[in-house]
Amino acid sequence: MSGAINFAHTEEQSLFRDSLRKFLHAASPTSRVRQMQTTESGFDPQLWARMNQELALPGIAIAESQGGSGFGWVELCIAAEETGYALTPSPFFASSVMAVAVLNTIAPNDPLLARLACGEVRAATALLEGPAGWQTECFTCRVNQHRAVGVKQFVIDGATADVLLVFAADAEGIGLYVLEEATAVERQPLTVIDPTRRLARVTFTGAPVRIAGTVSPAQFERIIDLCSIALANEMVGGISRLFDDTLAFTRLRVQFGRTIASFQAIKHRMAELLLQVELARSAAYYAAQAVDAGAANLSYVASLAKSTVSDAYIFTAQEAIQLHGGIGFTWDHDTQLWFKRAKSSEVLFGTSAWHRDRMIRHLEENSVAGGKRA
Amino acid sequence: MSGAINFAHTEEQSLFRDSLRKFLHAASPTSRVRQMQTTESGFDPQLWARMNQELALPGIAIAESQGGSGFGWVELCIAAEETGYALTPSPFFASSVMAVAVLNTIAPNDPLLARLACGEVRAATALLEGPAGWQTECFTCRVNQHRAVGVKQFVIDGATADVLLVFAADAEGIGLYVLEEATAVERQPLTVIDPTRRLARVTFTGAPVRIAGTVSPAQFERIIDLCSIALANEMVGGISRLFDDTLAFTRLRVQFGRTIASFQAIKHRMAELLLQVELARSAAYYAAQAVDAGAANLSYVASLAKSTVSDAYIFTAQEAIQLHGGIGFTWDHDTQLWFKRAKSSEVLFGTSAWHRDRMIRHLEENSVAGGKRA
Amino acid sequence: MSELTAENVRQEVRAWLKANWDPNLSLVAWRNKLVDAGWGQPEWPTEWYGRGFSAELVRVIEQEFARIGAVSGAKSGIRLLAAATLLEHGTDDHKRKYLRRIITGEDTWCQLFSEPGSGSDLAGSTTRADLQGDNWIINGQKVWTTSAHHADWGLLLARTDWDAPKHKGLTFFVIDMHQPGVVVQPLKQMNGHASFNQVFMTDAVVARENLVSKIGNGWAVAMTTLAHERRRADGLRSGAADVDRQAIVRGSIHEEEARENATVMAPYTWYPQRAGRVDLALPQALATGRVGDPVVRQELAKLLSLASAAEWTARRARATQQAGKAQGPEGSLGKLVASHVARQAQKVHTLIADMNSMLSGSDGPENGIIAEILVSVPAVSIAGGTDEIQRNIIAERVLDMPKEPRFDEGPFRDIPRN
Amino acid sequence: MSELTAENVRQEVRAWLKANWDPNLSLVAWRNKLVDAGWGQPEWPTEWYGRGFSAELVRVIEQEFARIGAVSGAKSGIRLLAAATLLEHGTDDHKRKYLRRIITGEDTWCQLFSEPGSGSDLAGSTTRADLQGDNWIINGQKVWTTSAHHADWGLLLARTDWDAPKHKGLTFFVIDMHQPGVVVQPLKQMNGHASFNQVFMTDAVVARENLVSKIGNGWAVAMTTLAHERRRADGLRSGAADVDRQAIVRGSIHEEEARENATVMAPYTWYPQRAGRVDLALPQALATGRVGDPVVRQELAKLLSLASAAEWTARRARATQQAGKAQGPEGSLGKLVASHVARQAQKVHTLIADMNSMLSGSDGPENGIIAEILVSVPAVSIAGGTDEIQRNIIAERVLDMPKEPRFDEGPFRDIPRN
Repeated sequence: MSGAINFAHTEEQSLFRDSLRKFLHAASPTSRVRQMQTTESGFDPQLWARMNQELALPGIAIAESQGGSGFGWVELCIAAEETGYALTPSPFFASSVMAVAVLNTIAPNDPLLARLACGEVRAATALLEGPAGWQTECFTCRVNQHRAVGVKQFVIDGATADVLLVFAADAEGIGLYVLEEATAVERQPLTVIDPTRRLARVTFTGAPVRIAGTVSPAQFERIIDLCSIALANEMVGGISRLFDDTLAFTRLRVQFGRTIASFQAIKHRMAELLLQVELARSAAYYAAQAVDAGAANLSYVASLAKSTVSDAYIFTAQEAIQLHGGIGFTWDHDTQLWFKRAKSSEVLFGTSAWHRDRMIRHLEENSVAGGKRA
Repeated sequence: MSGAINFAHTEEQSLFRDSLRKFLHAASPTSRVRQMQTTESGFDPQLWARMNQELALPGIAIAESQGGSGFGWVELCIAAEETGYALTPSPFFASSVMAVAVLNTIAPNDPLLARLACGEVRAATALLEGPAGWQTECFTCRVNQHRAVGVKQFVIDGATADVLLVFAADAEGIGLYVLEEATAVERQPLTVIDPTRRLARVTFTGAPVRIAGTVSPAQFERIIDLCSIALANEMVGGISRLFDDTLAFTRLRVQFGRTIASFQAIKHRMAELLLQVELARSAAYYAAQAVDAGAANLSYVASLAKSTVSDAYIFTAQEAIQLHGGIGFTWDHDTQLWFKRAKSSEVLFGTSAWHRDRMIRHLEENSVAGGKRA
Repeated sequence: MSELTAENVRQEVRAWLKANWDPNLSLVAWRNKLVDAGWGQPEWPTEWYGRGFSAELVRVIEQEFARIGAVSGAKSGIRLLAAATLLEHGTDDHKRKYLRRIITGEDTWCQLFSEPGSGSDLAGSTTRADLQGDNWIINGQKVWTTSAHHADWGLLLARTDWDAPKHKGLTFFVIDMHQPGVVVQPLKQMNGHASFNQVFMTDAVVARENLVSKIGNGWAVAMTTLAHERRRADGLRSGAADVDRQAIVRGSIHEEEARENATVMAPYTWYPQRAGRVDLALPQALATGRVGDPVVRQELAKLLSLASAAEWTARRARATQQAGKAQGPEGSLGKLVASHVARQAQKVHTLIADMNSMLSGSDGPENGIIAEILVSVPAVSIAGGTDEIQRNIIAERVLDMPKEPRFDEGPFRDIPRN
Repeated sequence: MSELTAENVRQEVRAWLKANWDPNLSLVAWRNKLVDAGWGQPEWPTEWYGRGFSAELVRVIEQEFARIGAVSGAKSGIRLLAAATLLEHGTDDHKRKYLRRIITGEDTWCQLFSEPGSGSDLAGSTTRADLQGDNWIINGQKVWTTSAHHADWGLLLARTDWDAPKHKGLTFFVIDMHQPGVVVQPLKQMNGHASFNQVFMTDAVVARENLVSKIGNGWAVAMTTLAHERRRADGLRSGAADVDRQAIVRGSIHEEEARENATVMAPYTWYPQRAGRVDLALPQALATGRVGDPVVRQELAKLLSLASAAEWTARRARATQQAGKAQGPEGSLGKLVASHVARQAQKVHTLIADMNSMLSGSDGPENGIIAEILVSVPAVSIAGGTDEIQRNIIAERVLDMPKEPRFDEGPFRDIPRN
């Protein structure tokens, strides 16, 4: 491991979080989140403009040389966490996390980064082709003579993004391609369980693309790592919100002449829930720090974070609905919004089972190489 | 499935259980169980003689034509359950369950059955060679010209039995052999976690054996099924006892001026524990009935029962100690006796994970064969 | 009259059906015949349209009706709970006015018990009923009311005495749902369905004679309704009738009955998904090839084991009961175990579908059924008594552990509430 | 005297050690020198053998001692809890009589708080102390008493007033363990070790002057002892000293110290097994080849994740504290999470060992260590405050949820107890 892990955020990072929390609390209440669910694009362009102008979020992890803020993955993860806390639907994850993870890794000098940084364009990344294909070997989408042919599934913001990044097989192996023109490409929005995260099926029928770089297996793994870590931190935001809201509810809700918070069975469950929440937070924070510290075992840490946090999110969301009782199952109560986000995040970038297996693969490779676990 | 499953025991079966419970309650209190733990043989020959003379347990599932009682596996499982409830260390499992399952399946006319039925001899079965080898393919123990060579592990009562049944490879495949003479065989008692179930390593260096029959894969699977089902029922006895004792303790134990049974967190845990206990009981009872009904999916049902009950036993034993608090962790308190039995039963005849995989294998084979799950 | 044996009853109903059954009668006309002959609700007392038959004899009649496809009295929905309640606690006027139209299906009913502030604590009802002249004036809000949007009458629990202890200040009424003071709004659930309603009562009127309980005795009456509800839930799995396919002649009455059933069943279309759809797990695992994944195998086996053990536990309970023995603890566990099964099913379906579990509607696996499972399962551990209440009941009633200390004694007025 | 900076202190102690350290002195002789110079317990007040140093300065001294391998004052065991308690609540006579011999290691101590009937409910103590003339006469039974079999003195909590409320009737004493009225018996655990003792007191005698608390104020004093115990548990992981290997000269005093340590540490040899031996999981999985089993992989990954997340949570708590900020909830979770880790470790070790997990001693994997894990883990969720008590504490103190209703108010005499 190159640098040391910081176990506490700096003063600046804490202030950044506070300002984000305040901003999103005011600008993105759940009433607004619900409105966005019914729109075609799924997000609020004006809010996104403010997130750019007032908070410079699009370029948070883009190098200063490219017009970004040049912050680390820790700061990006703080922003992800806060969008997860507020459940703000926005291009942030697809364009400022995923596309930036891809470009920073494969083509750090690509001019597209500058356009993302200033908020001029929003990008989406076309990666998966099947329901479980988090490896490049399964890619059948091909580029031949600058024309892409194939079908990509589960493309986050794929129907609304201005620019598409496409992983495709080519003569050299796997290449990263950029599609700017909307010709010979069909972008079909998919009906989703979680309307705060939009997905599309993108069909390329000879769409004109330019190459941005070739993708090595290690680079591809790093992209999975970076996205999983950012997603884990976003999920921690959602977990925190569910926990806060549920705890507050148990204090208010009266049954049998007493608040339900006074029932020992509820108290013990909240204690166990707190434990899960804080363990998840530790895993997600550690992983974000590991990126900026240049940790050698990033895959291990990323998979640890994604699986730990993902399980905690599902557990927290189930407990949150249960402890709210009937009201928690209604459409008009907000808990369901996070429950659905928990479900969609559970499988995004790989299930917990997949990530746990990946952890052990990492340890085996290290043990064969005579290395030691960090 | 040939016959119907009975979901309630008959009047006769209930009476049989009641008489066993009373007998073992009087004849095998835990003080006596503890005494037996310190003896070399691990069991009480006088008690075993009474279990033969007064209850005819050795021949319970041996055909009447062989001098047994000719009862079904259901009755055998009731007896197993009661020995599990009382934790009576005796030759019953090795000699009256396991050896009978083996002989009934492979060599139902073998004269040894008559000698087991009348209690003249006690048998043990030498099966496993490694820590996870519940399949005949791994057997390296061989018989050549009536001489056995090889090492068998984890032989229940292997150091004390009068007769050994040995699974060994031979020119025909796998054979079941009987060893009566103690020449060219070394029987080394193993130090065990659960001193109520004794194990030995048996080394054959040319021991004279006679063949009792050849073993087909289907027969071998049936033996695993029969033993797993009997063990599951024995475990249900232990689970019931732990539950009964723990519930009684929570009613007596006072902390903070009230019985701990009055704390809601304890009440809710006991409710969940009861659920696990009753689900385990249903699985074990169903499986026993499935044997006597000639169920076609016996492997599926046996593996379902073993894995369900085994998990419930471990859970119950952990909860039992926890709810007893410090006293539950002491040597002199009886809970530990069942905890150790739960641990030894957890892996005997295959872990839950192995059995769950076996369930799905059964379903796959049935689905390929166009069959339907019963 | 001949002796009341199963065989005699069978002959009698068979003969009567032969003489009377006409699939082209209107539903109401036919059912009025049933009422007059006592075949509509044969378990009801003879003085109220029935024959006082045992469950065993009723089954004989059901078999005979099913054998030739004859339509029976209206059986589904809340209406039978209303009838059971009125038979036990209603006045003769109530019985005369309501029972016949319950059998004919002309009236539908709903149950106005639950409130936003009293979920698990049903007796904490704060809907008020105040006597003004000859009328009770009702103000308050009810929730989780199945079928309220088409109900003609409601079974209403409301508070008439705020100084009495919680359970002693409630009174039980029948309320006319067709009045301006009653507003019914659908309540949408997180899975998109709206199976329940909210009912707002603002100066709604109940005539004095529609009092069912004595004043202040409403809790006991509500308990009757709920006991019948539980009994119905337990008894839903009765043996299938031996159908005589050749004897079945279908007519216009069957279309009328199908419409009635569709209305009654509409709120329940997602209930199989709420229970987790265990039946889909293995087929999905096989069809997608995910059965090859070791983790899927483990979790699938756990699910199938749990579901089987749950079913066998229920069957053990019934077998014990049928053998005339005291039921063990196994009879009280069905509700709680259903939550375990459903949650494990949700896990398995997610594992099998992997990324496809993000998709719903026609884009989702099984045309959206899998997605509906994922967002419906959370209801199973809440509806009809939360898991927490179930655990309390099991601990206190089955295991005889001490009851929770009470904080809701004394005048209701002084008890903390939402 | 020079300014109290870390550097000045370092120079002073280094010079003093250079002048005085002699590895061939007897342990007691050397430690008496330490006491006289104030280096034995430098955090203690200057009037009682110390220098009133901050934790930071104490660390400097520890580093200097460690650098050259010099033996420090006796630090381990219950004796420091006794000293802390006496420093805060004892009379000057107590301090004169006991403190020096605590530093020199001549006296060992034990803590007589827990009783068979008062486990989680420590204040429910029923050991009685009755004043007869100038002596308190003690009758009762204590349990879970580490080191009682070699202790010279005991910290004793006993009831002196049965009519006062539970917490108000307790008094705190120092009891001489070497008297006929005190009988110590080892208490064997289910894993075969006997790390604790039962202490039976029958008309045991405590001289009047060995009263530590005011009469009836014993609970407050016991709380002091327990607070120091918790602080010690939290602080055990301090930074390793920078050892100057060349400067270390070993002598006979080190053997004496090693014997002292062995006695103190004897009860704790199985504690690593109690915690689950996470460190052994991956090596065992690799060595046995069981790492290839998909279920082992999943459970192993869960274990490693849990253990790492637990450690990172503790480090977050410390980092926050070091940054001078209010600690979040993460600081209170360590005890509870340890139970989760240990239980998961037990599961993983069982899965890896498979049938070998039935074997113990020299027949068992890792020479019996795996078996010892399996039968030791149940203690982790009980010892030092059960998981149930931890959950209460987290809910009530961290999450500020309402306290449990009390059933143990009023005169102790009337409170139900075991």
